[in-house]
Amino acid sequence: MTTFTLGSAITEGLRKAMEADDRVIVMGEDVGALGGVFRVTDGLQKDFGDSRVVDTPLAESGIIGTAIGLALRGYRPVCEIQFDGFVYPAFDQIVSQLAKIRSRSAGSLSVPLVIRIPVGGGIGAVEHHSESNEAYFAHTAGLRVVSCSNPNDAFHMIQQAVLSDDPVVFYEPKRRYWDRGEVSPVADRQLHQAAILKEGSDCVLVAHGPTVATALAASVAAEEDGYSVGVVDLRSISPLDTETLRAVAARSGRMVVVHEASTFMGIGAEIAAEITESCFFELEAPVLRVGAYNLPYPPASVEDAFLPDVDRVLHAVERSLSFSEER
Amino acid sequence: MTTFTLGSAITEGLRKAMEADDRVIVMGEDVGALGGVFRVTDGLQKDFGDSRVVDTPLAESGIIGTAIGLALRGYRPVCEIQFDGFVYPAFDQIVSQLAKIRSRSAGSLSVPLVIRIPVGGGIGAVEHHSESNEAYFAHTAGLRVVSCSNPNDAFHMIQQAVLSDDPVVFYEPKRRYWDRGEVSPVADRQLHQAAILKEGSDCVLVAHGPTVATALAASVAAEEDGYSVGVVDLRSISPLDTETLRAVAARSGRMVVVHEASTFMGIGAEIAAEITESCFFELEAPVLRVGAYNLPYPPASVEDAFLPDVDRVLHAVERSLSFSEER
Amino acid sequence: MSETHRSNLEKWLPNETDREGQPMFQMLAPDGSLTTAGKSIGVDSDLVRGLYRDMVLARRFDREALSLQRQGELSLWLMSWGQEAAQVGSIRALRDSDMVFPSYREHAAALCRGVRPADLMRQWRGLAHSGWNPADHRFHIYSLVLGTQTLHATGYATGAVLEGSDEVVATYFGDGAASQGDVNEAFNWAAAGRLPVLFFCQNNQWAISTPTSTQMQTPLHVRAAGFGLEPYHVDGNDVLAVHTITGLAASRIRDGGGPAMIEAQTYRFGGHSSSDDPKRYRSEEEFDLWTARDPLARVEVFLRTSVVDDSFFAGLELEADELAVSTREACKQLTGQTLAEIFGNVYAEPHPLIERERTANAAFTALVGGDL
Amino acid sequence: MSETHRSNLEKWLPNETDREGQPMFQMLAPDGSLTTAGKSIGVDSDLVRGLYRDMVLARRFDREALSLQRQGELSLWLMSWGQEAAQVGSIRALRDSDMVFPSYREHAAALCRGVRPADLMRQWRGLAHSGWNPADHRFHIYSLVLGTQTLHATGYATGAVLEGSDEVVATYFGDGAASQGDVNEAFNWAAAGRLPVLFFCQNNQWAISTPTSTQMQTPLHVRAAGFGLEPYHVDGNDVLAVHTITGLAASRIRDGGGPAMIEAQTYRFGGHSSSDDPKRYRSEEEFDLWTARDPLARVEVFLRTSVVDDSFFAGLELEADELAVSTREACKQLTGQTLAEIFGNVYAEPHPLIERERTANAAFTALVGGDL
Ligand SMILES: Cc1ncc(C[n+]2csc(CCOP(=O)(O)OP(=O)(O)O)c2C)c(N)n1
Ligand SMILES: Cc1ncc(C[n+]2csc(CCOP(=O)(O)OP(=O)(O)O)c2C)c(N)n1
Ligand SMILES: [Mg+2]
Ligand SMILES: [Mg+2]
Repeated sequence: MTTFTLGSAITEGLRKAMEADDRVIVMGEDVGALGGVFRVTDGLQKDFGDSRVVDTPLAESGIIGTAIGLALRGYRPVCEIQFDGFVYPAFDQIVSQLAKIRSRSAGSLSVPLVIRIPVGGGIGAVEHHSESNEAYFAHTAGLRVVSCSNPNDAFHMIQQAVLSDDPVVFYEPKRRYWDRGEVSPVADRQLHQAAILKEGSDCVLVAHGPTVATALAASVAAEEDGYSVGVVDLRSISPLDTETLRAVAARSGRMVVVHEASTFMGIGAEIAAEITESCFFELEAPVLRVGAYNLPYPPASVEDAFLPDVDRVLHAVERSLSFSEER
Repeated sequence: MTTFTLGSAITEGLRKAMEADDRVIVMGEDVGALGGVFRVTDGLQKDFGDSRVVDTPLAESGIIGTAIGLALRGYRPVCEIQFDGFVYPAFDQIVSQLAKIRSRSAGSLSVPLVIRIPVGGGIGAVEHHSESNEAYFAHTAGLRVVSCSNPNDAFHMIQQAVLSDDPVVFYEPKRRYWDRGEVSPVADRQLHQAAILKEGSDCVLVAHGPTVATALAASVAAEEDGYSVGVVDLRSISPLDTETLRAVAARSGRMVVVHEASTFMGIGAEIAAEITESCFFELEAPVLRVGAYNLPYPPASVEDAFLPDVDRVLHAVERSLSFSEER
Repeated sequence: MSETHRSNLEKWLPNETDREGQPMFQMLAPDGSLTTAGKSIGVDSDLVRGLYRDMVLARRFDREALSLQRQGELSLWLMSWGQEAAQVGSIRALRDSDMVFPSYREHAAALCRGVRPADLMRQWRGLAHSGWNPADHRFHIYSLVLGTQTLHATGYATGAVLEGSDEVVATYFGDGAASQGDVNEAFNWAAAGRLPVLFFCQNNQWAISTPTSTQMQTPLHVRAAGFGLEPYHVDGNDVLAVHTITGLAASRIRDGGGPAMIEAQTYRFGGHSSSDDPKRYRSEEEFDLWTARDPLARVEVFLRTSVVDDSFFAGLELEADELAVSTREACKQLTGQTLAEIFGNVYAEPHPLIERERTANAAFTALVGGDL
Repeated sequence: MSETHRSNLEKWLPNETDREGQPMFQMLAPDGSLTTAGKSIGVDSDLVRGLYRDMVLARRFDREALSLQRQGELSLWLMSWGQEAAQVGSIRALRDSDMVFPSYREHAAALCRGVRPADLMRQWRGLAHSGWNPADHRFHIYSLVLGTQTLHATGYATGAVLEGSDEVVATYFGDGAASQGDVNEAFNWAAAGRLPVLFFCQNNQWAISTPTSTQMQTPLHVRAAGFGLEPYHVDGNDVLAVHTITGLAASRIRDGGGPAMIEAQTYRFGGHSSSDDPKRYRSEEEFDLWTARDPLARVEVFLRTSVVDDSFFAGLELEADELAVSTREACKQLTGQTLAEIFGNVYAEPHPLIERERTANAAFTALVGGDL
């Protein structure tokens, strides 16, 4: 096993995907000579040439719209959106075109296209550079939305995303780009499957992308207080691996969902509604949500208080545990 | 009391708002001589002139972007988006600009702007003309999202929306435009308040816009089967009137949310998560959701089977009731 | 097309002016007489007959579809009435292998590409979101979100360059759509990359109730030139002029001349759609003015006074009648997918939520089939 | 500006050509000598001194801000280094009452509008999303989502027309932003409505690592003309030329001449931001080539060889040093809002969810203040 940072694991995954299929084209703003602002495409243009690693004009709708045209021709474009907050100009091309072409054509056209989005906060960035917008795309039928939390997943999931014949929104947790980890040669699960990172009998934490590390840390802290708290990494936000979620919820009876996006209408709401319906009699407490407050992402100076951290997660776990006591 | 169709009630509400404040400007595609494709602005250009009722170039981002400029100058623009499916080109201007200008300026700038969107299906329309996209905007902090279901609310809510110093996304239920109803001279509640249309001891239905009539019909049908089923009209989707929702959920112990949008990540998920957390011990059954299936809006020939109807609502009510029996 | 032939043609354009005094290209005057350019460039009578036939059949089909809508057989219809020359003249000047990304009113062009009347009506009968497989006709499905298809065409053309193919990728859009960011991004993207895209705007003077004057300050072909697209301005109701210009533009693109934009001046004789009432926003005078420029009438005059005899018209009349009948029958026989089938359209790969809802829907359908 | 004065100026432009041979306007050559146009138009020495002072102070402030970033006092800084003439020359030619919608690099322009150094750094120290109240300076907050502000300016200008005001609404954006749909929609919207908008593009040759040649086929002012905007092309490193052209364009707009677009050729001497390394994508040669066109150097030469004595420079040096010191102090004294306060920024009217979370957050903060 070799170790990679999460960012370089994606670079290597992209390299493998491009070697395996010359219809794979990487495109976006500054992905060529610069290698992207996070250097995720670093070296790819040197190795594959500027017709397969393309610096585009500065227009997100144009990036996705032209990539759709390429995909309709049989290519498999991988588009980079420079920062989460800059995907919105492409929103129509993503939700009305990309997501729908297959169903609009009654299944006769497929658009294998990956949209890579560095996501989330915690890096002290200025406005529009720290957003978590997965809920918009998860609510859009026709898209798949995935989120990687560690180098091994990053390496395999990006390749699985490129191989998928469906459009995939691929989230990369900015503040974890530099996390190191081992990368195994073969993928251990499919793109839409969640991963149980830790079993827990008292409560289970559900997280994705940047908050998985937060959940793991909280779980350790909870152990010191004598609680067994499990951790599930969603990996796929749409579709959700409800089977796995139901199983862990049924076992522990308590669940807390942790994500960076605002809680209101966030993925935590869907999980809570879904799990409550399917595990109503097994739940000892309502599924609780820990997310950002329902404000536009604030200035960096207060982002630590804004984002869910170990303390807020532990607080939610305690609230969850307190329910049955009341009963 | 005079009676109006829902559509003409909005026309009258707009007229009142324009008479009350000459900074109110109506703008959009074909809102002038044509009066809009649904004739909601019919006659307004004749009465207020073409500098206050403006036919714009055909560009949604331009419509919202320039309206923001007008609002920054002290005007109160009311923008019409011709159909739900055509709001996405303006998505960036709405979620990154309109929704955030106030918080970005630490509260020093306000952008009183109303976006009117004819919404939903059931009118046998072609693609992109039947969508329910309230979840995208409800998940966006900085916006208010409201939905009217009857002429009286339409008349008063549009005026309250125009009076609000916050940006408001105002949904108009297409298939109810021609419903007639009485309009009272004064508003009976504030913009963000839900309305309990009917109390119910066995279960309560929560709906908004086009599905309120569906819920009322289902409640009548349920009565014939001997069940007392209440109905709440949300009216405001963001913020939610959780106080009212909690009260009715606690009273009946069972709640079913009905909307036209896909259930996955829809407003029903938020209500289920929120109510389960706050009424965990009062609930006899999980909050259930009845919405569209998680597909892009299908061809009109199958929309009746796609949209939640009385049967599907009753089915959900029965499922809800069946829970406690199991217990 | 040879270099010399091209420059021969080029020296003729523009030779006429439109209502705003904008120079534009014309070969066949509204009265059916050839312009000087028309005379010296010359016309192939077989070609004219073919183009005329295409237009007559397209108009008849369109009229039949509208009457089907009036009788409730179609939920909506967007008429191509009046724009036959712009569509037929352009599509016939392209190779059948050239990919086309239409908007939603290109019925005449679609018919020329062999799209069956039934397939053209499927979407408007509410049975589907599209009617044909683009691969069968090198004609993409209609795009109703204005202007989006121009970016798809631009990306598709990028692929052509990567493969060193000499194809031209054409895309149709309207005067109103030209105000959308996407169309302008496509202009810029294609120009910056010198991609083999042919942008074809049918300027039919109106976007629903909004006149072109509200949309733009300068003629669209002037704007396009500013981006670095090779601009052409043509009488869109003159099928010969449109055919010549499109052939010229396409050959230039094929030879690596970079993207081009053709603005065809035409008119939407009908309402925006079957549910629109144009009387609310435009005058009888304007309608009459454009009727005098009818794209079919002038060709009929030209043909009658020159190359063909009555039997040609009689035969064509008959053919059109048959098309109308078969169109009507085909329309009524159209069937769509069931919701159960539609669950299979959304994703290429397995999707748990879709599977679950497919099952739930089946169970529910069975249930309500019985008693609730 | 009088009609005659205007036409006097107009006959001089364009008088030079840029690297691509595009005609552009210049008054002060890189070597500090006046061009023929410069000579005949003439220069007001007080004005030159004032503009030079603005540029020197702006550059010194920018340099200080960058060093503050290097020392960790700012989290990020986007340098205006090299673009002083484009910004100072343009903003000084507008009336203080003309509203301005900047992008995010317009520090020199902001300083001219009286925005305090501290307020300019607030956002980049991570304390806020903006630094000042636009009403105080007729200078809108920075827009980081590229091009969006051009539509805001266009809408703002619509209001000016409604009120019959003779103000000009100016908006700054970059060569890269010009590829966005929003900017092109704004060009078209302003042109179609003949709105009093002055679009000012600082073409600094780069959009992060992407050269202008990747963004567009034709010069931006050529594209703008295609839309119907009055186009101007100027040496953006010649503060006199920029000032003259902007004055010209503004007076034309004020007199109802319709919107205009100025493309100013300049260069971003630094990286895109404090975290960018331009060596990855551009050459030393290019940097040197533009250093020879430094916007300050040429004015200094001009001033030394003509109007002013050393005391002026000594005094200015002193003033700049003081600005640097006060900037540094002000930066360190900056404070931001607490999260608790930020809950109050989002909505103008009561909002139950905000209230609930504000309370929850307060309770939680109290809690973790103590022991969890
Ligand atoms: C993005 C978008 N906005 C609005 C509409 C609604 N709409 C449908 S057709 C139309 C007018 C289009 O005019 P034009 O582009 O000139 O094409 P034409 O109908 O004249 O052929 C409008 C506003 C749409 N389909 N897409
Ligand atoms: C919509 C959007 N996409 C991407 C970005 C990321 N980004 C920030 S600055 C920049 C380059 C801008 O270049 P230009 O417009 O020439 O302005 P300059 O930085 O040269 O002043 C990019 C791509 C952004 N801010 N907004
Ligand atoms: Mg049109
Ligand atoms: Mg630049």
